[in-house]
Amino acid sequence: EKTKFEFWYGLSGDLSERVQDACKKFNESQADYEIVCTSQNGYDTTLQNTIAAYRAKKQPAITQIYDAGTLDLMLSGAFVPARKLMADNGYTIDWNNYFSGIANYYATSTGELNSFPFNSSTAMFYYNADAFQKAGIDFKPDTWEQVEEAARKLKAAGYECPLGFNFDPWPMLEQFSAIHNQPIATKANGYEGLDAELVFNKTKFVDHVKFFKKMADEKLFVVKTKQLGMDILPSFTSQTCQMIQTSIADHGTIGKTLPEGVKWDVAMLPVWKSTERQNSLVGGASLWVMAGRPEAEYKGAAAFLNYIATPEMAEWWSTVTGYIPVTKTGFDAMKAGGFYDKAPYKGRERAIESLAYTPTSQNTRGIRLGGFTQIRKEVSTSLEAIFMQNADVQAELDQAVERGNTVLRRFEKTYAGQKLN
Amino acid sequence: MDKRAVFKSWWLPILFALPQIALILLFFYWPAVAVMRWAFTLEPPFGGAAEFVGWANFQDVFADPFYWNSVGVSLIFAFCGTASTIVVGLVLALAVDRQLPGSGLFRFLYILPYAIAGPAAGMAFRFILSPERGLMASVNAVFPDFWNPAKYGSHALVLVIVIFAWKWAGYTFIFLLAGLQSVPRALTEAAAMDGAGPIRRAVDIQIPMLAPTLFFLLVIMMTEGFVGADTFGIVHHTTGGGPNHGTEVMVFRIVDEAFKGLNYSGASAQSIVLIGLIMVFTFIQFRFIEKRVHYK
Amino acid sequence: MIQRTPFADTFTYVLMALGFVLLIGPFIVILAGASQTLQQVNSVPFRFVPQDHLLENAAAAWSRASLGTAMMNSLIMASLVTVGKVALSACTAFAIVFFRTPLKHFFFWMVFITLMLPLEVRVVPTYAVAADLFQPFRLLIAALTGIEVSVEWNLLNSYAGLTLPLIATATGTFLYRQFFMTLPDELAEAARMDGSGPARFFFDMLLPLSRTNMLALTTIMFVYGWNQYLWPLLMITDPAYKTTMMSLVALLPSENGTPDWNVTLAGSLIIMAPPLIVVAVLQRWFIRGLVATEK
Amino acid sequence: MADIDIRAVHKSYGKTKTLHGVDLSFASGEFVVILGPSGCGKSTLLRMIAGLEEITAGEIAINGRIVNTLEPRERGCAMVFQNYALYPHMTVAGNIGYALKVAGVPKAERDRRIEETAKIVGLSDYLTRRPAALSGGQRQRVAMARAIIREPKVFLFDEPLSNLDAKLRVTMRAEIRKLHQRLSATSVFVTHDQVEAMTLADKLVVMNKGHVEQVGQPLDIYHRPASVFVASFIGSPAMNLFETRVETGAATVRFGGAQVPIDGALAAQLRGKDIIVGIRPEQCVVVQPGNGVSAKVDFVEELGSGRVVHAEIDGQPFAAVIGEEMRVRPGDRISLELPPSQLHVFDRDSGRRIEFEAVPRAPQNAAEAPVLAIVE
Amino acid sequence: MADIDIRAVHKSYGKTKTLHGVDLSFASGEFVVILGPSGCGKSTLLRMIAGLEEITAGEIAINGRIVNTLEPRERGCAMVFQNYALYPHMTVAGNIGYALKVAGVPKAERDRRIEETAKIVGLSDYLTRRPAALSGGQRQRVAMARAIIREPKVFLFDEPLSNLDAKLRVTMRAEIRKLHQRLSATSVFVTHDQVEAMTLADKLVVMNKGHVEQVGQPLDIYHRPASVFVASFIGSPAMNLFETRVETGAATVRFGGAQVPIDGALAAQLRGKDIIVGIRPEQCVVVQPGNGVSAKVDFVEELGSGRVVHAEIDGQPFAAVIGEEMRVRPGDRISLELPPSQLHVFDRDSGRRIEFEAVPRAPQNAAEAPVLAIVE
Ligand SMILES: Nc1ncnc2c1ncn2[C@@H]1O[C@H](COP(=O)(O)OP(=O)(O)OP(=O)(O)O)[C@@H](O)[C@H]1O
Ligand SMILES: Nc1ncnc2c1ncn2[C@@H]1O[C@H](COP(=O)(O)OP(=O)(O)OP(=O)(O)O)[C@@H](O)[C@H]1O
Ligand SMILES: O=P(O)(O)OC[C@H](O)CO
Ligand SMILES: [Mg+2]
Ligand SMILES: [Mg+2]
Repeated sequence: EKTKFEFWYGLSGDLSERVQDACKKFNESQADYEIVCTSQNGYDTTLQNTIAAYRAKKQPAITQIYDAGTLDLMLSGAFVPARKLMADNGYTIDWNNYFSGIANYYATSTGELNSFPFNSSTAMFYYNADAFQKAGIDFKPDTWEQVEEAARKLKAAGYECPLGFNFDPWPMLEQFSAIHNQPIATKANGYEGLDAELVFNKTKFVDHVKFFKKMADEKLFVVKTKQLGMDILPSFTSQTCQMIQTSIADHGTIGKTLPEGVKWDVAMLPVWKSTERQNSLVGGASLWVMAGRPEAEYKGAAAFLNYIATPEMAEWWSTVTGYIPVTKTGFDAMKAGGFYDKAPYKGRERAIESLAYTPTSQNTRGIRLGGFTQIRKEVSTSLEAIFMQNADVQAELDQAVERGNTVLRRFEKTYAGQKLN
Repeated sequence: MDKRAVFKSWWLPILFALPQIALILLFFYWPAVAVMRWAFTLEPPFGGAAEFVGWANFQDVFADPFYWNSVGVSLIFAFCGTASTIVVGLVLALAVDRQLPGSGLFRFLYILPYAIAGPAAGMAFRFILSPERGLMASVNAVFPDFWNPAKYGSHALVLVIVIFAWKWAGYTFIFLLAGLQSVPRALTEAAAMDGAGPIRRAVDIQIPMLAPTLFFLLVIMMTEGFVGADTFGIVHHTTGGGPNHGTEVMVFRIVDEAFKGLNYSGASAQSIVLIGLIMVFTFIQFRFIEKRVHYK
Repeated sequence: MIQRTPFADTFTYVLMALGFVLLIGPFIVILAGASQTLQQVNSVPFRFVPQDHLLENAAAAWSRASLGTAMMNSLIMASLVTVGKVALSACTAFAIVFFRTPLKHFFFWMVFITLMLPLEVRVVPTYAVAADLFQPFRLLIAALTGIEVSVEWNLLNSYAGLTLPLIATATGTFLYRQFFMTLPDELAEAARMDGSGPARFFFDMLLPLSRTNMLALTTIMFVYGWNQYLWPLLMITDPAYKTTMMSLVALLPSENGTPDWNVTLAGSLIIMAPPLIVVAVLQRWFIRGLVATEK
Repeated sequence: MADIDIRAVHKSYGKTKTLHGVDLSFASGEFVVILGPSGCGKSTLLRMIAGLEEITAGEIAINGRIVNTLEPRERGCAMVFQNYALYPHMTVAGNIGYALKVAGVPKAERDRRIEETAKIVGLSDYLTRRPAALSGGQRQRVAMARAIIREPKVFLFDEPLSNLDAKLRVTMRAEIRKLHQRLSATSVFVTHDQVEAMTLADKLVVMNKGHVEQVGQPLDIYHRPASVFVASFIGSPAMNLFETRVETGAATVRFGGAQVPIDGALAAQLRGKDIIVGIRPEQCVVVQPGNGVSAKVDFVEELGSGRVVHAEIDGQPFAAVIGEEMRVRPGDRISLELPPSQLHVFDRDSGRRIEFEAVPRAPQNAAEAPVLAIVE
Repeated sequence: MADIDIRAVHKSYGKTKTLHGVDLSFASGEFVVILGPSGCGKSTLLRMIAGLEEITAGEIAINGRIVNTLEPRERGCAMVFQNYALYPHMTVAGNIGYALKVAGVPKAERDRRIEETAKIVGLSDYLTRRPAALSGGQRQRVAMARAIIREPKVFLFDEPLSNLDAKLRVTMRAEIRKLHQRLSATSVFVTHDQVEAMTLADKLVVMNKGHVEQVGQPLDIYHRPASVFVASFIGSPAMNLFETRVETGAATVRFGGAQVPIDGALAAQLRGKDIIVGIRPEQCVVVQPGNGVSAKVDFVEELGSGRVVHAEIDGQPFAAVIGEEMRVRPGDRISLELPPSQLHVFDRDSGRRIEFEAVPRAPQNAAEAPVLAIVE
């Protein structure tokens, strides 16, 4: 009789299928355990369901929590630290093999990993090279000034939507702040204490939003959301919009979805001219092992985590998705194998380049804020108000900060007495 | 409310009522107690020791402009939803009550939307009233942004109210028709003899006679609008509370706050306020409106 | 009545036709959309004429949202809610109406209040209860005896969890109560004179007499059960228990961009069908039930 | 004030025929009572006059004008409904004045007329009340006032008293009569209560199963019922009726072991005919045993003011009203005389009356009119 | 067959008292009718006998056994309800046999008895019908059969005829009476219809406001009502009653411009007392003008079999029954004699009867009993 244990994850659609494949591979690879993998259709619902299930003592053995939920988990006391789990079950892992940029996001101040980096990404800039060519653009959009120029040219060439964007704060606020070395919150984006306060209403981010607003008003940048009928990804793959910023995870999907023969490319997120580019933040999610499961399940969980960390699996995973390899050896192996030179995968190495562009600073290590899901929601609400209802940029961002701080203060109070480690 | 004829056993009623009473205690009162407890503590998302904070959660709730926004949205939703269902139901009931040939078929058809779940209706209407396709596309082609619920909160609110009204108009219709049909025929005949034509009769006799039914529907639909299952389903599935909190009704906000915001305490405080509101409404309705509607 | 009111009659038909367009129009749009091809459904202006692609669209929807399991689960859920509610309500109403016990009014109000607070308002703690059904009892026992019992019963991802909290409200009880109140006192008295005890009266008289009400309640509860949205959404994480309302999300045009509303609409048509059929078929009783709950 | 002509009026609801050709004509100012058992079509007829029911065939004329297609409001009729049909949401004044309001009569004028009318029916003190706060009799009065204020040419009443208790019924009966005298409109009053019909009518119309059975003055109808139906319907206890055949020899019938003579001018023509003979219980006379028809007493009903003997003659039930002084007990045999002048004879096939002498009238001699006899 | 003793029985619903000490005793086999206006507590009393209502104080014994705490089924009573309370979902047979079914009587035996009982009430052909498919009279019979089949010692009837139309009521009245004679159970019959009460009762109990006003034989009660209430409640048209004071000189009262003598043994004692005098309309005699009490005719009601003059005396309404031969018209003045022997006198304070001569009985001389007079 195999020991069954559950794994909940947030990826959906195509990426969900790949997770299922991984699960199947694992189940076939050994005879002792059976992993049951369930998509919860979204990162936020996974966090939500995990919490609900934990309260109900029905939590899965492993759950996939996105970057934004990291601190929520860390303080919950509801998990088994990664290092402990592996040690207890007799696996030796080279914890230093993880890219430090990735590990930092999920590790304690002492560098101890609580969860397993699994599907890591960062935000990238995609553009339609065919359109660029037709509009007579002969440069790569490295800076926002260039993006603007490209947008104008595209518009002039008759493209209705030069750049599509939505209100997702991840690329717009988080990644932008990192690469421009701007803080999102005090206390090193929260790494140094629960009493951190949001500050993004006083950074370059404000100008950035104003710039977007101006572009949007000139119809150079166009809002594309699900509610409006088409999100940015389909807007790019349907060639409605010629530039978008989204996760490297979508690289695979874009390649598969754009019609055969369309030339497109991916670049690091643009920076403002005369800015010193910093490393971007790691995105995606990590795998947490939940406390309170029967001992036998942990053996299986450890086996699974060990399995997917093997170089072969890491390579497979990065191949079939756009996610980057999380270990140095994995990356090196793939690079050596010429993976990044081949057509469909070409360009993905730029994600790692972006992640590793500089050593991490206070502003680029990651974000360690409680209730960050809610804060993201406040930000996107503000962005929505700015772009859809013509609300005042500064006022809206002030409000997002104020409301975000309320969330932080409540979180601080809820976990009063707890220390960040 | 008492029946004269009763049986005397004391244990039998307990036995008969026990299953439901147990369920109600377990799934209604016990959770209600929990709501109370959480409203006065800071409940950590993953559980564990919760700190007593007194009225702080309520203060937070009341200090939050978006909370008041949701109260306003809920009020508009409930009032407009109620008003439109009742008006549509009333007009149709008056029409069908004239019993012209074929009206039976209409009666049969009008109730059908009631069978449809809010979310399913929401999905259908998302298509039907989508700004880029369906009906509104043609209008938008002439007047850009004439209709864009993804952009304008007001449009979105209209959209969810339309869905609500669509689903519930058949329901009020049935009640009002039944009410009309229980108006003694002699009354309308008397009015006819007194010289009143069909419209005059509707206004002078039939509608006033419907007052008890209208009152009942007012209470039911207001409650439904405030806390009904469909209200949440429609909003959640159609607009997700947006754009920019434009359709964030109270129930939606509570669920969102609890499960997305992981703020069980704030959500509980909001629940309690909502419960209080419902009670106040019900009380007002009974106290001030009902008095005027009963003739017998 | 002799009436020469051609104007009023025409006006009435116009109103009824307008009502038809407003209330039934959407069904026609859904049907039309659901039977068109991808190109047709996206053409502007929309064409209201149904085409002949309904079956293929339905099939696509069926597999995309795994409607097979979902329909089955919804059917089970709606049926359980219906049966449970019908049975329990009759029993409770009987206890409330036909006995004069000291607790009667207390029970009555206890049940009545539940009418005002639907699941949506108390969903968070209800979830907690469903997760650990015996918690209150454990607390009670612990408080009374100091003994910590460790029995647990978890209702998440189960049919019991899907249905029990929905059964725990008073709508049905009230329908029955209203009906029982309209029965003449003499009926019970005659039965008593004939030597029948309360239980016998319940089974010999009340149940057969309330057939109409049962059908009404069946309709109402089936629709209610089938259309549940929030509760399963929170409660079910195991796809084996997914209900149709939950598969709606999967039916929305995928984010890869193909606006295949034809499939979406076909799927929603499938999901709408069972309660629609129930209402259409049981309409007569259903209406009677609705109207009876009023007074 | 108007006369009403009803000519060959038929009414069908779908396939069921309710009225089969009714011909009636009511003179201006007459108080007409339509009497008949439940379901005979009284209300239907009344409602056709009012314009509340379509006329399937035939025509109705009010004051010579054919009203078949006129709407109710155009006919100048006012109606008092069985359950009054008061507007429960309006005050008494509102109820009374509604017709004027609809007609656009200015408020001041309206108020004046409301008060006037309320005075007539004695409701002046109740004008601001709602119908719910009135007693049965008062509601009845409001219904009347509502009709009066319109100064209709025709007053229609559909069993307006049947919801009142026995005592109030008597009072209201009197009031309606008085009102009619005062307003002198033509009144058509529908009832199934024969006492009401007898006491109110100038002209009584007896209906049965959609036909008019008899039209005439109440006492005429009482004394000369035109058919078996009318005979049995009017009078309480009901007229005794028995089927028999006239002897071929003498114009007598055998009954209860005796020969009962059928006399009168036409009696001879009846010989050998199948007939139905009727006699009212009040007209039977108890005689010395052996002298008349022999009856076996079943039981006796004491009414206080008199007693009804329920007996059996030839196996058929037979009732007779007797004085209190006679001691009669169940099982007794008594002899009854059936005065030939009081006999009613009907054709057995058609059920129609056979007129065989002038008019069988009330007793004319002093001996039969006892109360006055003492005085004279 | 059982006798019933009701001793000092009280009933309160919460704080409202409904019965204030009722003492009655019914002999075995008696047909007792309880008569009273609506709300006087008739049903309550009946239901207490049946065991459907708790007894607040006092006791009820059936056949000597106190039944206060017995369940209905243990009392051996059967009840026929006003609206019959038939089980609408069962056939006639099912209704009739339900008691036996509950008692566990085997099917064959049950069917036999159902058929037997159905035969008694004439329902044999309807056994498989549902109550909804029966006429009023048939339903009534089912209700009776349901009671009969249990072979009860006591039959209880709660206004079982009030839902029937006038004609059927008369028929069913007779049937109930016959049935009682046949089954010889003790029957208690509640009604507010005085005709029903008079014609059915062996013993009549008149109730008012939770008290027993009078118990006795129907005719006794008619002729010697024990109180103003009984006097006005029994008899139709109702007894004329007027408040007056006995002259201090002669034992007369002034009325309608005349001196009406109050004679009899105790009359002298009444001098100067406030009393209420009553006389039944049937007992008033029209005399030559100037000879008696003067009355102004309001209107006359023709009943066919007689007429009722509604007049006014001293501003109070007054009714008199007169023969048909007199021509009286509204507005006429007539003179009435009020025979002293027919006067009823009541104490004005207590409303109780003052017995001032043996018994004011029905007229005893031939002149006043006209019908028989002819014969003799
Ligand atoms: N709307 C209708 N549809 C079909 N049949 C009808 C309708 N109205 C009346 N009838 C039938 O017509 C017949 C006469 O009805 P009508 O109401 O005139 O009787 P009625 O003499 O007034 O009786 P009642 O004394 O009971 O009021 C009845 O048999 C009745 O069933
Ligand atoms: N269950 C009850 N609770 C309170 N009061 C009651 C109840 N039942 C009867 N009463 C009151 O007791 C009084 C007597 O009622 P009861 O039914 O005995 O009258 P009744 O003489 O049978 O009248 P009716 O002729 O109308 O049937 C009434 O005033 C009634 O309102
Ligand atoms: O789309 P992914 O998986 O790269 O994740 C993006 C963000 O990190 C989510 O918070
Ligand atoms: Mg009628
Ligand atoms: Mg009663």
